[in-house]
Amino acid sequence: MARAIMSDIKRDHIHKLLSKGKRVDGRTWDEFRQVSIERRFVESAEGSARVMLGDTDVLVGVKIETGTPFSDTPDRGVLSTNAELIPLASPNFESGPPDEDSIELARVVDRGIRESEMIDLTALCIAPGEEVWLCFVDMYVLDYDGNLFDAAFLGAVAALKSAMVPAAMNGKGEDFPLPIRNTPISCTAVQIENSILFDPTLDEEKVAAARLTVTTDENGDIRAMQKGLEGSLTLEQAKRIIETSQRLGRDLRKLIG
Amino acid sequence: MARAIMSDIKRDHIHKLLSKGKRVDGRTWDEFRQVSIERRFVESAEGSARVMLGDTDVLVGVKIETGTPFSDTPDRGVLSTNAELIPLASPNFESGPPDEDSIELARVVDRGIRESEMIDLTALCIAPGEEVWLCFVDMYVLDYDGNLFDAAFLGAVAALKSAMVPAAMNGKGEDFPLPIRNTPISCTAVQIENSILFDPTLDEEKVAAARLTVTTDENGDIRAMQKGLEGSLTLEQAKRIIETSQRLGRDLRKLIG
Amino acid sequence: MARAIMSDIKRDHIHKLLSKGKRVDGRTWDEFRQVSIERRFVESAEGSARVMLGDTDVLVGVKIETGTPFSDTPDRGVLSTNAELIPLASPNFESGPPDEDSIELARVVDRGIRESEMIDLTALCIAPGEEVWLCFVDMYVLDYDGNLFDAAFLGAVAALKSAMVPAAMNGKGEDFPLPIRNTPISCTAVQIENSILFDPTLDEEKVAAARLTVTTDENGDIRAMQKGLEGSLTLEQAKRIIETSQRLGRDLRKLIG
Amino acid sequence: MEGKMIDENGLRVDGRKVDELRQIKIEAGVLKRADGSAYVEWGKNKVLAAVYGPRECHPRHLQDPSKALVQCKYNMIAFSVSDRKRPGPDRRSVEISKIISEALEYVVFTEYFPRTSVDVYIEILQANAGTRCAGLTAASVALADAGIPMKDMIPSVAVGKIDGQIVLDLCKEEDNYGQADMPIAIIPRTGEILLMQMDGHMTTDEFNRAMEYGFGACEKIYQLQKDALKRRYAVEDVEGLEEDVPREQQELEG
Amino acid sequence: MEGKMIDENGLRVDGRKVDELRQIKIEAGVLKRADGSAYVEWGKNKVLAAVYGPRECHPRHLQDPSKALVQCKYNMIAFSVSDRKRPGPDRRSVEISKIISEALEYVVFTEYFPRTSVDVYIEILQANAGTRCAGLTAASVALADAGIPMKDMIPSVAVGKIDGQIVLDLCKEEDNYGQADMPIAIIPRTGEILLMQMDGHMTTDEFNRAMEYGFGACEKIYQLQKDALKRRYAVEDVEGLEEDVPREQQELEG
Amino acid sequence: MEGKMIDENGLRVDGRKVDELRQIKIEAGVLKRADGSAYVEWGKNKVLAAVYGPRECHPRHLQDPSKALVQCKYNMIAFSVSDRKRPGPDRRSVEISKIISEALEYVVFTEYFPRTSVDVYIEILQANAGTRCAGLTAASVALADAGIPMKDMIPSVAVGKIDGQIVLDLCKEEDNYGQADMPIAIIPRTGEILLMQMDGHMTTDEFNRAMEYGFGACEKIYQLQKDALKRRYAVEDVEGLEEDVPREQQELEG
Repeated sequence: MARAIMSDIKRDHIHKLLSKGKRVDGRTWDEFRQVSIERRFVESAEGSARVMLGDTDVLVGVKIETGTPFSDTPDRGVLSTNAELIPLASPNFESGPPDEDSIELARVVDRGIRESEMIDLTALCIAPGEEVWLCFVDMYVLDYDGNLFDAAFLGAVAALKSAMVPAAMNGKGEDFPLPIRNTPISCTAVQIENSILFDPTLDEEKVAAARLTVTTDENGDIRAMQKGLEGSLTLEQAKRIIETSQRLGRDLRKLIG
Repeated sequence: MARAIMSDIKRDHIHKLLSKGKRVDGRTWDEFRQVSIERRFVESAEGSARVMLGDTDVLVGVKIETGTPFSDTPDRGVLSTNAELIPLASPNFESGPPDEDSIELARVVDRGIRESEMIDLTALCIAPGEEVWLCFVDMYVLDYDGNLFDAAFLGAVAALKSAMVPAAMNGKGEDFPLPIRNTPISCTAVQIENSILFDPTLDEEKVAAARLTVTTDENGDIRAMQKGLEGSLTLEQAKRIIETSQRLGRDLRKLIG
Repeated sequence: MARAIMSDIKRDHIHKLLSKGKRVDGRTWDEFRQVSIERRFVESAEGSARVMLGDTDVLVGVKIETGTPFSDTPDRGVLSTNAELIPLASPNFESGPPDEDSIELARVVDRGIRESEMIDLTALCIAPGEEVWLCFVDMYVLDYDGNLFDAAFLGAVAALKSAMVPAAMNGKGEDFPLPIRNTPISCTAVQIENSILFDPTLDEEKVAAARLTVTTDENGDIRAMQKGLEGSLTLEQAKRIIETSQRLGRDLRKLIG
Repeated sequence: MEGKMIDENGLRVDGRKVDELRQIKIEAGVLKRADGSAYVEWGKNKVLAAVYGPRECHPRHLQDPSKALVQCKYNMIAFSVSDRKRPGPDRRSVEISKIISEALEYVVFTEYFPRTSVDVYIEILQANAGTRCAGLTAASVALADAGIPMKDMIPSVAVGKIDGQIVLDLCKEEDNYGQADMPIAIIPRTGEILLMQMDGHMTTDEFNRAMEYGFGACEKIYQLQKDALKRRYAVEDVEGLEEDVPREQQELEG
Repeated sequence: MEGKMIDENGLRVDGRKVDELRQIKIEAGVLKRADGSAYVEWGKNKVLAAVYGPRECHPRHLQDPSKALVQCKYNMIAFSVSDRKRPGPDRRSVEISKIISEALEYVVFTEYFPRTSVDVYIEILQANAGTRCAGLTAASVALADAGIPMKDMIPSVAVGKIDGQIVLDLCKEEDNYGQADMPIAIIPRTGEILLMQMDGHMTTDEFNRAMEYGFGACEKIYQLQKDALKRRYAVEDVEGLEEDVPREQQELEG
Repeated sequence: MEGKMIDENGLRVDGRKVDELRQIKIEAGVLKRADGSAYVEWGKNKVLAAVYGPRECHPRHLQDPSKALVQCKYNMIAFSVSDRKRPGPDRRSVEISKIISEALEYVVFTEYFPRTSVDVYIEILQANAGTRCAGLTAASVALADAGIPMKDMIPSVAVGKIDGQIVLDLCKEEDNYGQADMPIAIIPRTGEILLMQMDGHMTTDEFNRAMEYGFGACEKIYQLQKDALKRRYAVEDVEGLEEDVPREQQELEG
């Protein structure tokens, strides 16, 4: 996706405020927007959550089916993560197969979940090498006002934590919750003229030079990172983002419960 | 497909005649063009028919193979209907995967056949849940002069009625005709400045506001309908089209035999 | 692919030399460029060869896996040939699925290998109707300076002759070389203003009227031919190309060993 | 299942009468980025519609120099149905997108905006029979919310047949065992039919009854559409100043 | 099957001699919408060809400012072969389309129509070996029927080898057990070869014999092509007035 | 595999120390057709990079009137890995192409060439862990070889964790059992980080150690990049006259 264009006036406005240490919406540099999470929004999904991060609105659903495992992990369930930047959510999103932006989003969320070992995939094996539970996480952006990474990640984690494995319907005993071992949280910051801003709005993203997403686990350890955009970060900036993510992650984790 | 453009002169000509209750080719409002049906045109198909409706020319073939049933209908054969608006047939048809016009055509024909229960799909089961007969109806438009819906439907019905299930070749006993229970007929009319015209030519379609296809069974009951185009129909117009379709359907059914 | 455009000056230069019986790089009409073959260039392939024909550079790899045979040849292994004209190799190659040029290239190479019965596919059957060896030949053009057909064919033949069937890894006994019965060679010539030139460079291809590729076996018999481009050949020209290909094939075969 | 879907009191599996609609909730202006939007809950259906435009038409060869194109994309999200649906359009959604586009094109004053496109996106978040009608109903409200000049809004509803009886607005459980399904969309003021499909088995009398039910229901749905818009405007009046800020910001973006 | 395909009298499975063509029927001007068309029955092959153009070339970046493009699409319909073929181009049809396009480009005076495209569509309705030759033969007639200025028509035929013998125009049964197949297309007047492919096993002598058979057969096919055009024009003379009406109507459409 | 990847002497499966790079060989200017190119052997990785441009940007709607686009395509060839990879981009290569494009865009003076595209192709001929870093390292050299004005070259390397220890430049065998992998790319002169990804499990201390190793290694790789370019120019000086001939020919092609 070509990055959306922004008027010079607006750009100058953001820069001018930043030079005074301020953000357009009055937040501090390390402050997230209002977060709301509505679990089980969609009944047809085994788990779901709708997350609002300010005006960014993401709906995540989890579908769980039986299927065959990958041949190199015969005793583990399968996690599959997909993101859809549907054109309903932004004038800059287009119809069609996932583009590089939705692929990056899906893969960054996927790595955060997978590398934190959030789900005990071994508990999703039914018959080794033959039948396992397949777990599809589909993330739909409904309204786009910046920081999709964190909104989608919160939605995915909340949806997974709300999900029941439909064992009864499949003749596999009683339904049970997805086996969750960890609650990872991702925090994303951007660098704009050497200022660091967490949870950027769309306008802030448009003027940002570099982006860093840091996913941490309950111990505060790093489980995944992704630097993005065409600009650079210094090592000090990276370290500051990591430390702040560890701190902010603790607060966000409480919201997920 | 963007609808083909037509010159104002020609459009005016059609409108002027219509205001006098006449059509360009001299037919009455409820009169079909000359219909010709050539069965078994293609030997490599299990059934086939080439239908000319005036200058509209459609070739339909039926291929029948063994395969697995859908999991929710383990004891029924499978019917699959596809339409190809190949660029040979019109300067406005383009190469490539089925567009919305060919998909609509295929689905309307499919519903007419399926909802009238024309084929006894239960008689196409070989081994429940394991092996059934798959029945592919492929409709190719060879020359396009309007009213593809009825030409394709006539072709599909004639081709299905001519089809033999290739049991011997598949080691399943003797060949037998496809089990047919009903002969549905579709009739299509367009509304042009509140006139109703059946079996529209391409020129009539170009100036039409709305289109209605009504598929009826041997009792005259309605089995499928599809309203199309960007214009409207009154309830009275709809009723008149339905009643006329029931009447015309009886005549067309005789051609199929 | 639209054929690349060439300046009139350069075109005239080639034509002028040709009228004196000369080629731009000083070769005779039936002389190949320097050929170099580097076998086993890629360790991750079961067989591979990198072929330089002058500045044309083609890398061919052979992957061998177990799989199911085609239903009409239950006791034979499967050969699958694919060519990729990757955009790294030429400003005129584009990303995306194989276009008509790469499909023609792959199919001409495939026919030469298949029709010469180079590989004993019956020796690649593991369990008739159930499991056979699948042999994928992938040809990547790395630098394009004309005559891809012969460079790719040489690469494919050399790669196949270097390939080991990975039986041990698949629990099917000891590894063994691909069963080779024949060493076919293809020779390609172009016609430019009624001159015949073998192994054309890219510049020569750009001004060529017609192209003929002749694949011969160890007896000098013809196993495959493909005429290309929008121009014509006389019967005499065709015969001369065939005879010369038989002769040149003997020399090239020695390089393959 | 014959005879089981309507009980001795004439009530259906969810307690409704034969000519009774499911509960319908319509909300206009629910999205920030879209030029217009609406959310519809219709029984267990959850549907979101958004409108962008009139805006430049892509691809350009589709541009019509005499009018705007109305291009609707109807889509079911992956987890809106019991078996996960692979993302991307299937043949069913292509057909539905086409007939909804045609219906909407009739009411939009397309000649006001030549060469442009009015893009309508319908996302089915949760599906429970009747999604195309809920989607078209939502799309009309979203168009109005976007301020697109139009003749009128289009309410839509399906009429079906179960246990040999004509029945309004089938829910999923009924639809699974239904004998006919007929989605329609009309302009209540003029009685014009803009969308009509049918599959199943109906006599002429049954068709007439079905149209009676359908026309009556569309009147009610139309009222709900208008109410949603009124509530939206009322809110705007109250919160006018606050709401204006983001609007101005959007203009700055050019 | 060695030795079974040609009997003691030198006759083939369908009774033909080794250098005998199957029955060929060519009809020009068989479609109404196309600018030119032809239908060919060749043994059990049934082939339809249509020509549109010269017309605007799409996509535009393919336009050649110095000449027209000749773009042929060869296609087998789904039920033209014993196992249903999935619609859409496969690798075989892409290759055949390319070599037929190249052959046709040679005879069309493309420099008369810069920036345009001459689109040729070949549909194989029923396939029985030799479809590319039948298709190219039909396409030539369709181009002439469309009034496209061209050097000459191109007849095409395949020569094969069965039971160790060179044999003209293999039918499907022969092709299944054939030892070689060589489709060619030539201009009989000049002897120029425009299409030539071969796969199988031939000695140089066999190749020479095959070319003899092929050149001879192309002369005959060329005559059939000319006859088809003559019949077409003869019909037009008689029915001239009637035929003119739709032509005028087409012009009215702009 | 815990505890088996590093032996009692602190040596790894291939005998390297924890902060030791694999053998790296860089060659510039290895392809004739490309405007710039480089070949990198990095342990058992074999990587080719080519640059075309600045040239007209396709599709045109992507053109930026203020600068050039840097469009990188990273691709693994079918037989570069142990299981054959189907040709064509997969999700992994789309993501890698994106982040490499972003890194390269930072160093190219894109504002010098508005509306154009600088196309970078990275082909992984043989893969053995760390291919994106080897690819980006090669791409920088290819850009320089193409004479594209740029701020600096970008060396890249991955740092990982095995047996609980931070380790530089994992090979495939280590990667299969690794506990973390962190590819980075920096500008050594300024210390700016242009690419950074991580997956696995690292404490903050481990991250700091990893960055130390990574920054140190990038210095060395940067030196190899510069050496490769120097060798390339040195060769050009000697063989200058010969080399000039094909260059002139290329110009003639327009």
